[in-house]
Amino acid sequence: MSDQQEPALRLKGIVKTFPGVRALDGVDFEVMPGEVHALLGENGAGKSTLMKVLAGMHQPDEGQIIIAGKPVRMTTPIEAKAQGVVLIHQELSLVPEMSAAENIYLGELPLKRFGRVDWTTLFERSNAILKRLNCNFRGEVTVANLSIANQQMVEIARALTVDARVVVFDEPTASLTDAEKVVLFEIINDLKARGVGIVYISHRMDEIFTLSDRITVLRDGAYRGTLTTADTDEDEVTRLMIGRSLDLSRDTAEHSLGEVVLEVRDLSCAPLFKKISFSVRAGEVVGFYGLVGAGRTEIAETLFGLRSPDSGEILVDGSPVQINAPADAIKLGISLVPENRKEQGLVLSMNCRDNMTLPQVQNLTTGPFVSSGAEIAIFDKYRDKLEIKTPSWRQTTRVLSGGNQQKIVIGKWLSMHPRVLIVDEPTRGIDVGSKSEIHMLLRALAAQGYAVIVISSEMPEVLRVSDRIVAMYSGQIMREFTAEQVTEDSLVQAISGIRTSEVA
Amino acid sequence: MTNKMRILLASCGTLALASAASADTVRIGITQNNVGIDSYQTTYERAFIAAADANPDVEVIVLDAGGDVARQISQMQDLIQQNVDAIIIWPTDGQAVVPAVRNAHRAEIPVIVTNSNIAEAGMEFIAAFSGPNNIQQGIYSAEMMCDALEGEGQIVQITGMPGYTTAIERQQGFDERLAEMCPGVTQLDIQPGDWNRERAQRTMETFLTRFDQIDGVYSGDDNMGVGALNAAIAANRAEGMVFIGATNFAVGYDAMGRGEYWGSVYQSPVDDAKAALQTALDVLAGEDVPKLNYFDTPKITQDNMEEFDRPVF
Amino acid sequence: MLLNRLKAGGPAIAKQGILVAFILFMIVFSLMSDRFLTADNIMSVFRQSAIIGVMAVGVTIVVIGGNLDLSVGSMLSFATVLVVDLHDKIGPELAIPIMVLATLCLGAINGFLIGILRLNSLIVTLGMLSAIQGLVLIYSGGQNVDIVDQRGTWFAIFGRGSVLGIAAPILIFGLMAIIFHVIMSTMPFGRKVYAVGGNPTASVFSGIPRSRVVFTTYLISALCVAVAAIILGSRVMGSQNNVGQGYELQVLAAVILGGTSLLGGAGSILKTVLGVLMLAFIQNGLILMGQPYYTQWLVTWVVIIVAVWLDVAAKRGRLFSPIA
Amino acid sequence: MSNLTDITPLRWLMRNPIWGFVLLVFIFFSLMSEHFFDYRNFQNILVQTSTIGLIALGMTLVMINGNIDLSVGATLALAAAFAVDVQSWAMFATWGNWQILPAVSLALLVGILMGAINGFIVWKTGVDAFIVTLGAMLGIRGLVFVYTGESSFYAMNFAYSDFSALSVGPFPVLALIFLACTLIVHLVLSRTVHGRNTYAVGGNREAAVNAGIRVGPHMMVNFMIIGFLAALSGVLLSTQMGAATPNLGRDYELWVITAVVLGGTKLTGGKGDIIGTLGGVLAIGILRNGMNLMQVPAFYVYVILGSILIAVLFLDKRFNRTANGGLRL
Repeated sequence: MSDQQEPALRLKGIVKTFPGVRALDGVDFEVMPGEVHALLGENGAGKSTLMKVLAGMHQPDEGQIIIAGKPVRMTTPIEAKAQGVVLIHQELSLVPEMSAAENIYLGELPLKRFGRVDWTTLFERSNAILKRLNCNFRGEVTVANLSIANQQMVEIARALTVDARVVVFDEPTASLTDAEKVVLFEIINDLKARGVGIVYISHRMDEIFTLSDRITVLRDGAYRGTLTTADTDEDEVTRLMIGRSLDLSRDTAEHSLGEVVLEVRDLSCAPLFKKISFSVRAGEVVGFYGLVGAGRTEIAETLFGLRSPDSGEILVDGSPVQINAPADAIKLGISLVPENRKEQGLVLSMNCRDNMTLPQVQNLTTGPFVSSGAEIAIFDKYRDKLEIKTPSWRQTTRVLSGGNQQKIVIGKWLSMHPRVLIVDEPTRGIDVGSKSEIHMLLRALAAQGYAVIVISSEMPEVLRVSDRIVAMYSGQIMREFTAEQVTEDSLVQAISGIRTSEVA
Repeated sequence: MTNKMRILLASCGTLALASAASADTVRIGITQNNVGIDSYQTTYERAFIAAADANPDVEVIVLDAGGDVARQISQMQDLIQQNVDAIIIWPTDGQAVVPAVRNAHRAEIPVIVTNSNIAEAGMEFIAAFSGPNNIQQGIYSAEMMCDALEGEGQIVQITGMPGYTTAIERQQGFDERLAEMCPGVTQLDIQPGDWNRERAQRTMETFLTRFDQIDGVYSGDDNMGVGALNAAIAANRAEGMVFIGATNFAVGYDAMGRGEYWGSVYQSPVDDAKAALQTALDVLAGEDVPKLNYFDTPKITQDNMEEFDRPVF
Repeated sequence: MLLNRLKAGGPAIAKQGILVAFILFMIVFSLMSDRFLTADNIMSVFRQSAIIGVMAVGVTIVVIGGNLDLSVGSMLSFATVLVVDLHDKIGPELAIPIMVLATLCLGAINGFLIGILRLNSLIVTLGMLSAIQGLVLIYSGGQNVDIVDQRGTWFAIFGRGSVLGIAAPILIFGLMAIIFHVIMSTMPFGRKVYAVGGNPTASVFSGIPRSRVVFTTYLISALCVAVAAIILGSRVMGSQNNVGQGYELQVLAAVILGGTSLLGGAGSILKTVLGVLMLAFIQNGLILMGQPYYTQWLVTWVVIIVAVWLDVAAKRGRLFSPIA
Repeated sequence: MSNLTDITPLRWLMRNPIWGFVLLVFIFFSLMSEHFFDYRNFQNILVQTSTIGLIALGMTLVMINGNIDLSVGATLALAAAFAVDVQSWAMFATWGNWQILPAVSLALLVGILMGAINGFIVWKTGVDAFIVTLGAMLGIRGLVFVYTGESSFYAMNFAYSDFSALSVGPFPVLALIFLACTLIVHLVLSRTVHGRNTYAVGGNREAAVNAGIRVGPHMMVNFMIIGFLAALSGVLLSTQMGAATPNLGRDYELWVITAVVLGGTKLTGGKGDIIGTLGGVLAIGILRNGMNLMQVPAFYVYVILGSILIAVLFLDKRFNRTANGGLRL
């Protein structure tokens, strides 16, 4: 970055307070044209608030926003966009029943007289954008019929409707697989080459180090510093972010493996997966790695009684079992921590304790009444064990951080003393500090004798926690690796459907 | 083969007969107010169908508006569309059906209004009205109330469903006659009971709390009157209280027999229905029918109740 | 920080919006009419609200479970007509159980369509509202039904009797409210209803039999209607075919006024009781003040919106909605 | 603007099962009643359908928004009362037939105002529209009774009720107004920015906010549209009656919602269209008309309508099952 160049966007001393909270406390930030500037911070550090200020959804109480040298005021997202600032949201912000083109131009559909939509122009322009993004679908398609990755593309296409100066990506890869990420990174590099300033928010260190030029860190709403990516490393960034170092190495402490607890033989459920066979031993962590849609979640759901398999056998402790409902699975000691915490894992309106004891509430009774004492005992035990940070069991789970929410879900199943714990995307949307805690927890659980299955789309995660890794592609198991055998290359090949000779 | 032929011929014969017969029968359509809301209307409907069945020359199309004016207007349209010989209408609203009646009149279908009359503006379009005189019934009730209280006292009134003609007319007749006949009787309050015994009971309970002295209660029909009576008995205040209703129901008749209920207006749905059908037939026969055919709805009190049969509803 | 306190479910007076509103109303009415705060009047209002109250208990549970029940009005007509009609034909000792069973069957149909087949509850119960009204009319042939011997039947105790000076309907209402409050707040079943209403998917992922729970809420709703029908039939000793018409909306209004969220997962039976009493006191108070009956509709309009608004505002920590 | 590619009639019917149903009952009644398949009967059906139909048009917008309006029946009654009463105001006494003009205008304005009140409350308080309009349903009915003093108003002027009997060529004017409104609302919903935003707000409110759509005022406009249409429906109904009754429109909200849901609009918002709604109101209109002509006893009509509603809902769920891939939830 040459110094004489004007920043594409500059924030000076931004302060934003909400009743009782100082969400942003004098934050400075700038992004140069043609630069990828990563913004880092734990959940609650103020990233989202900063982004909303940028997108015109919040007004800062103090400070200045300077675009191309001129101070501006932006009171609506439309105004922000007109200034060339575009925000790509973390949660997909699309209307499923509308066409891709309408979604791309949502809020600013081209007009004819009498408020009519100018369909010709709309489709022309949006198709041009989609073409530029190498998308293999057209603007006329209804968004609900698109895959998640393509929906993400629609989201990204919004950035190209104006001559963007700055594009903000808020966790864009949260729902993308590695292969899809590659496409996204190409787009970002393309934007960059055209002199657009990119703000990139992510929890994933590997992405940040591949992609960014500079890194700015926020903590507790305050600016902590800006680093040049080439001159720093993960450890320094992490320390800036959470105030301490993290042990990122794999826990190699050996513990003995027990008997096979769960075995699956030729399990099929067309068209989701076919002929799946694997086994898990007590004390073992088996990682399932593959693209979204490879059938991993669906296998977990089948094991948990949420789907009926077409054929095949499930054996627990060597004897075949029938699992027709989650209650059956629970009885057999199989637990599932689902991939979508908020939709599948928790009843957000309920408090921590009630969520944790939900599966066994029928049995926690004295007489006909739920025994509050027994419930609190369970909650206290797992709060301590899992180090859940919450002021009281009365706290509704809605307000907890992602990491603590995930621990409540894990605690819910541990308190049932399962034999097999299936964990689907355990750290999605969870910040770096909590992520590493959850990884250590999974290892520790295995050491205590649980059979653990971890489903993940993040390679570092699978590599860190697993004793064995099962690679899946399109509903089939491609290969199994032991932790010693596995290399990143062979793993990527396996999940892309490339069969290699079975060499160690 | 021959068998089949015979059957075919036979059925042709019946068909021919049937159509020959239908040339002489008259088709009369009726659209009622709200069958099922109370026994009066249901009994009316049964009596009407029974009367029609008894007459081989009459074919009836029986419809019910469910209390909805708009639906009644649709039904009028449907009946005009079928080109019936005459239409009998029990107006859901005396005012609002006038244009529909006018349309029938224009289509040269005679309209007979039954039970409660339509508004003045519509009188020129109807062939005849047949039914009780609701205003007169209100007047009767007021007179009975006056007699019972001997011209002095405080009363409350529980009316039918607000906004419906019958309720409005009875209240009107009662209020006017009472004011004129015995100024010594004051009306403390008027609240609706929606033709519903339980709601009337609740209304009466509130009256009882609110007023220390209630000498008489006028209810828009006996069903509500008995509800009011129940409330007074439960509060131990029924003694000496005068209950007067209208449309004598079986429950009211029985209460009268026990001496708890003072009086009512005797109105037979069977007479009502028969009168309506007969009026329609008279009109169709070209007879000179008077515009207003009120059938008699006498006062019924504890004193003369032996003269009347116990109502069937 | 107030925001956090409110969110955390801490004790805040604003959360008790309905209670505050209730007390305010009682004060205003007692100033306007000296009859209002008399023992007689209060007892009479309690007694009058018993029927709606018992039904509201059932509907609250359905709503906490994330559904609606608009069929309770015509179900009440059905149950009342049935029990009164059978009373004189086969005697109350058989009439009551048969009526309860028949009403539970209707509840089971609701439960099957909504709980098992997962059809939308608003539309299903709307359809049932119409269908059951038709059933009642077909059953009774459109005739009113009456109990002839009103004084001599023990059936009278439910609507007209009293224990220790407290009218039976009040006792039944109180008992139903307490029983179901205890079930909902302290028993496993209650916990499951809250869970299913709060997040049906997560409940299934926790091994809760969602279909069965929803099914059961409709059975409870039907049971409450049956109990209400016993009070109503006994109180009136007769029934019209449309006796329950419009009750569904009054009941729903009471439930909403009690702060139960239509989204499911939150609500309380005791607060519903407050909602029921508040509506009853509004009606009663306005009549005592000599207002025409339609004034109560206008007042109810304002009260419902203000009460729910305060409730919603307390939950989000600001008075006005943040949406632009 | 859904998929433009390969829509066969069969697939279209699968997506709009209500039109299949309309076709079915149409054929059924044509065979069963000699009076049904008749040009004049079709006119009747259209006129009878127009009342519920007009409101259903507005309800479609409001429900696609993810809201609901239970107060339409009361609004209809209030507008009808104004339309009839204002004609007789002394200040318009010399206007002759023109006195209808201010009366109708005022009635429509009142409807828009009621809608605006509902919309404003929903916008500013964030209280669920179901609750807001449930309150308004009682309150506006209260206003009707305050205004009318419990009795019916009637129009002195027969010109007013003659309007309802007018025809343009073979089409009754009431049916024409309904069809014209249907076309307009259809175009608004499918072709204009406001209409497209209606889907956006209902389909993903967060996304709509992010895209800079002013959700609050947007919803308020739709409430004003339904207020207007309910008032128009009330005015047209009052021309058929030459009068306005205070109980007019009771329970209409339930039938309107039924029709709209039958037409495939989702209660959760984001999905639905006017073509489906037209099918929904016609289905109810034809059923009612046909059952009248066949003299189905009133008691059975309730059962039949209720059962059909549930059955169509069931079939719709079968045909348009959302793809959760056989997950047992």
